[in-house]
Amino acid sequence: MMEKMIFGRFIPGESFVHKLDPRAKLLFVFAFIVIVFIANNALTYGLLVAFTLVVILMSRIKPYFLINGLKPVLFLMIFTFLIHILFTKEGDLLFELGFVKVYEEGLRQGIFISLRFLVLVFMTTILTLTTSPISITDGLEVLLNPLKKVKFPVHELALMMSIALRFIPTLMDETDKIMKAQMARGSDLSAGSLKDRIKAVVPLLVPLFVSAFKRAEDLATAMEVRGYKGGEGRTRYRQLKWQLKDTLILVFLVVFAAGLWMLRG
Amino acid sequence: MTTFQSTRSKQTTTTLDLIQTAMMIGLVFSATAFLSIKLPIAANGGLVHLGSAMLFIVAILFGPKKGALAGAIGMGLFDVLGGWLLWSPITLVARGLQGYIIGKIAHGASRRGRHTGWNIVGMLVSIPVMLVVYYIGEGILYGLWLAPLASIPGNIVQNFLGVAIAIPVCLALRNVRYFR
Amino acid sequence: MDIKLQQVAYAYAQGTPFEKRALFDVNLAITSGTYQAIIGHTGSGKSTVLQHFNALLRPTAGQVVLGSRVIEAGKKQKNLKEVRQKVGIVFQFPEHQLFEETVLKDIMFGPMNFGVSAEQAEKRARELITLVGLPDSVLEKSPFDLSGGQMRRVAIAGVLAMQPDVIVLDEPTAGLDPRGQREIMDMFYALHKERGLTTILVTHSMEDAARYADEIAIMHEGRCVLSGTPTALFSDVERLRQYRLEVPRLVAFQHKIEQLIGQKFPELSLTEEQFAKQLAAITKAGERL
Amino acid sequence: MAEILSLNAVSFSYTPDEPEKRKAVDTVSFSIQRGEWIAIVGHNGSGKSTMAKLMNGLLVPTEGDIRFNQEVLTEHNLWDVRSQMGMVFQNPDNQFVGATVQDDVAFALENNGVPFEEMVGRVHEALQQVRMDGFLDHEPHHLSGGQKQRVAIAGALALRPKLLILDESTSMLDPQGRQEVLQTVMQLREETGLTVISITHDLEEAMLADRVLFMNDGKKHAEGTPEQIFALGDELTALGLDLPFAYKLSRLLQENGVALQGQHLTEEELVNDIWTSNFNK
Ligand SMILES: Nc1ncnc2c1ncn2[C@@H]1O[C@H](COP(=O)(O)OP(=O)(O)OP(=O)(O)O)[C@@H](O)[C@H]1O
Ligand SMILES: Nc1ncnc2c1ncn2[C@@H]1O[C@H](COP(=O)(O)OP(=O)(O)OP(=O)(O)O)[C@@H](O)[C@H]1O
Ligand SMILES: [Mg+2]
Ligand SMILES: [Mg+2]
Repeated sequence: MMEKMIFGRFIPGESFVHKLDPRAKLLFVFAFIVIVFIANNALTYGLLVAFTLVVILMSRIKPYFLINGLKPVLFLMIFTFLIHILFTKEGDLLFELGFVKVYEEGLRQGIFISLRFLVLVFMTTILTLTTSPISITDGLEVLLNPLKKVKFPVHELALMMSIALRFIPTLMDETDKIMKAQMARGSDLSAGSLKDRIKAVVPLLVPLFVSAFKRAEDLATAMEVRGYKGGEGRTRYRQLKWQLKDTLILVFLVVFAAGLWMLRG
Repeated sequence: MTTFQSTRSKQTTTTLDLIQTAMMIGLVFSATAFLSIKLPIAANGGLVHLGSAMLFIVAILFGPKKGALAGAIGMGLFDVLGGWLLWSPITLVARGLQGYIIGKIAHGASRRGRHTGWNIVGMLVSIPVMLVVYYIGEGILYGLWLAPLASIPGNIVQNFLGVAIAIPVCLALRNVRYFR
Repeated sequence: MDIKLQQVAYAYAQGTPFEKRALFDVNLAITSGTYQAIIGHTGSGKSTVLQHFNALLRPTAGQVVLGSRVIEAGKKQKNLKEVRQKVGIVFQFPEHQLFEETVLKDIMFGPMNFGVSAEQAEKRARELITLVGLPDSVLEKSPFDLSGGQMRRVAIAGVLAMQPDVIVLDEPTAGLDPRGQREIMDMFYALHKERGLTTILVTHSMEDAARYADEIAIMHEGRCVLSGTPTALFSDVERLRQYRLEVPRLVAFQHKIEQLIGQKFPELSLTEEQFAKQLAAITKAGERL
Repeated sequence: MAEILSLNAVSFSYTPDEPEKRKAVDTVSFSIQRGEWIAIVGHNGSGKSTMAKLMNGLLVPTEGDIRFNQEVLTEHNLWDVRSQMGMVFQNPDNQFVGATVQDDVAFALENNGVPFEEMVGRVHEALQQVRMDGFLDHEPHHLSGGQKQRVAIAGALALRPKLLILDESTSMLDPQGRQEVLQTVMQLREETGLTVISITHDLEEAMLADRVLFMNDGKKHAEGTPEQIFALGDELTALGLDLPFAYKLSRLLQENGVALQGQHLTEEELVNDIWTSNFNK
């Protein structure tokens, strides 16, 4: 039940964005994060917002999920907005409410920064909504591959990540079971004083560690039996396919960035 | 026969190390994403996740390397998948450092995490480091040096709760065959 | 303590897009002192039902009556501890709940959570360790130093130590060797007989259900579709098939013999002993003719 | 028939520095022929899993040696031997490596450097053999225990092993899951002549074997056909096992004065004897 909530962020689909290569999507998002900082006037921010809207439309993600993704950062956005309004004291004084003085520049900055935040959050959310965790891991592994030259353990890192992802639902089930077993023995994480609650964590975490540890032993054994002896000489079953459209969207992003650069104030 | 034994066990240990680290990443992730306890005080709406606690325990039990990896990847992955991708680089550094520092201190001078006093020192030293990294990271992200202050109280509460939980859990785990 | 489920429905993750309905309109009454078996195909909702017996799950519709407590859908419940002390649950692979430094402390954990004094709890632990068939010397050991079968027994002792009126068992013998399985099942049966403990057994083993239970309930796709005495239930082979269950091997064997000799046994055999006696009687009667 | 695997006076101790402690495996010898189905039975802790781990070099014997295809198992041929020996363990969750069914089946192939094009074919073939080819993209937590175990078998089959070891692979499954797995293995054996070693507590499963090894406290207590082993009767119960259904019943019948010719291991035999000795006179 809980498991589905995290992986629930990924919503399988057939849209253009879903079908892009994860490497392309990752590069796109990383580049976008940098490009966002080019914008500095109404026109360029407007373009950013329009661009994001187009991507949202192409991903065919229901707005419900995007808004949901926004929830956790909403508070932060409002907070930064207010801080800008309250503490930037440049430009014309727009209005005054008791000791609160709002200046034109403050309002401008507040709006811009909030917009910047908004497009960043939307864009990154779209990435996680349209790409399965395991594809993200695959994409990262291949993108990091050049680092193998400097002895960076890319294969090991990717394997660790994919195994962690594979076992998260299992560990969650386990947590749920242990929690219930201890609750049936009268210990409860959600009742009593703070001290009681902290004490109730011990009967939960100790068995959880023990079981995770046993699972690790079993799994390592099973892997070795199946011939796992490190990353060397291994072939890959999961293949990523780079297509023309992957190149095209990256090219388009570069053009877009150049455009922004020319239009910035 | 002896060489057989040694080569075999070498591969076994590397594989096992890898998988153990993966499991610990999974545990840190899960604790961050799903395990929380409600505090009577109102910081963070009262609900505090147990990710830090889990990270502390892993670092104390397994030392700096696994501690750093579990912290950095476990919590970084949570950011990536949980809609906080923008924060993930900060988390990666902050939590990685935290795991490393705790592991280093808890495992220094062949203490192997068995010295509660030093374990506490490790955790306490790691907290300001984490706070500073988050402060700087969020400052850059928000383009402001005032806004990131907002996350400090929540982080402090979460870290101290982590300490309060890690101490008894590590004491209990010391008796378990696998961790002796 | 009587237990009654009335039109109980349960949905996991209710109110989220991942809602999963596991129980629909379950009605079940368990009288105090009964040995009740619950059988059903995998995924039929057995484990979900049993978590309602001590309010680990609360129904999303309908009500659960536990002795004098009524747990109703949508109502806030206070002080569930009192219920939980009266109904002990032995989960599948209960050894996963061990965490204390010593076996003794682990057995004492449950009772002490319910306000039993340390002396009293220790006394219970010492009694129970013998009951579950382990030597006293394990009390001072770390539970993690025991073998799998021993850990299972310690965990069971930990549940019994709460001195519940009702004990709920979710496949308590999975993974044990045949002797271990028999010993554990016989121990629960003896407790049921000697102390009048209401016993609820969730099992995939038709043999155990036939051998021990007074009453059997069948779960199928989230509903309790049938309940009755073992004899009544296992007489209807076709009906069981419908729920993807088989009759116990012995029952099938009796049917086979009955067909072969063209004569019905006076009753359905639930134990091998019973079968042997009946067949002996039939052959003797045959000789006299 | 040619020998595929043998243990020669093999001993193993988890605590070699404490010689007074019982060895987990104590001077065990036996030999398995190609195409045989061997069951290993014995109480909890009798050393069955330890023996399985010795067979593919996860543990190294403290005494004695192990031969695969008549060659002593050493560090040099270890990985080669492993690629010819599939192994499926007890807990379905703890041996699923891949993110999806097909990834998991491919895992051993990847480790052995099989090229991509060939992998695809082999993964599909192996999944067909265990009838899981409709589940290519399913994730492990959406599979039943029996399905996971069949995927694990497919994972072993993908390498086309000569020998399959099942270490209590059905003991955590419900009756249906158990049936699925056993049927899969029986069918495989018929089709491919695979050698099978199945470690089990389930006597009905042991009855399927050509030969049974009966372990007790790390020692080989007895070895023989299922008939021979189950004829040991009370010795089995005394050492933690059970008696087969027909055997138990025929004994009880005789105790109750039903005329029978002797002991019976299978239901058919018992039915026939009941009929001929009592009703068909
Ligand atoms: N935590 C959970 N979240 C969501 N769905 C669940 C959860 N636990 C069980 N279910 C679902 O509820 C249904 C009933 O499950 P339950 O575990 O009660 O079955 P069961 O009869 O005990 O099966 P088994 O014989 O395999 O133990 C199943 O469809 C299952 O997938
Ligand atoms: N990793 C280990 N370290 C120390 N002792 C062990 C270890 N694994 C097993 N043993 C011991 O070795 C003996 C044989 O264990 P093994 O697991 O081989 O038995 P088994 O026959 O497979 O039992 P089961 O039926 O419970 O699976 C037991 O006494 C056990 O306690
Ligand atoms: Mg169940
Ligand atoms: Mg074993």
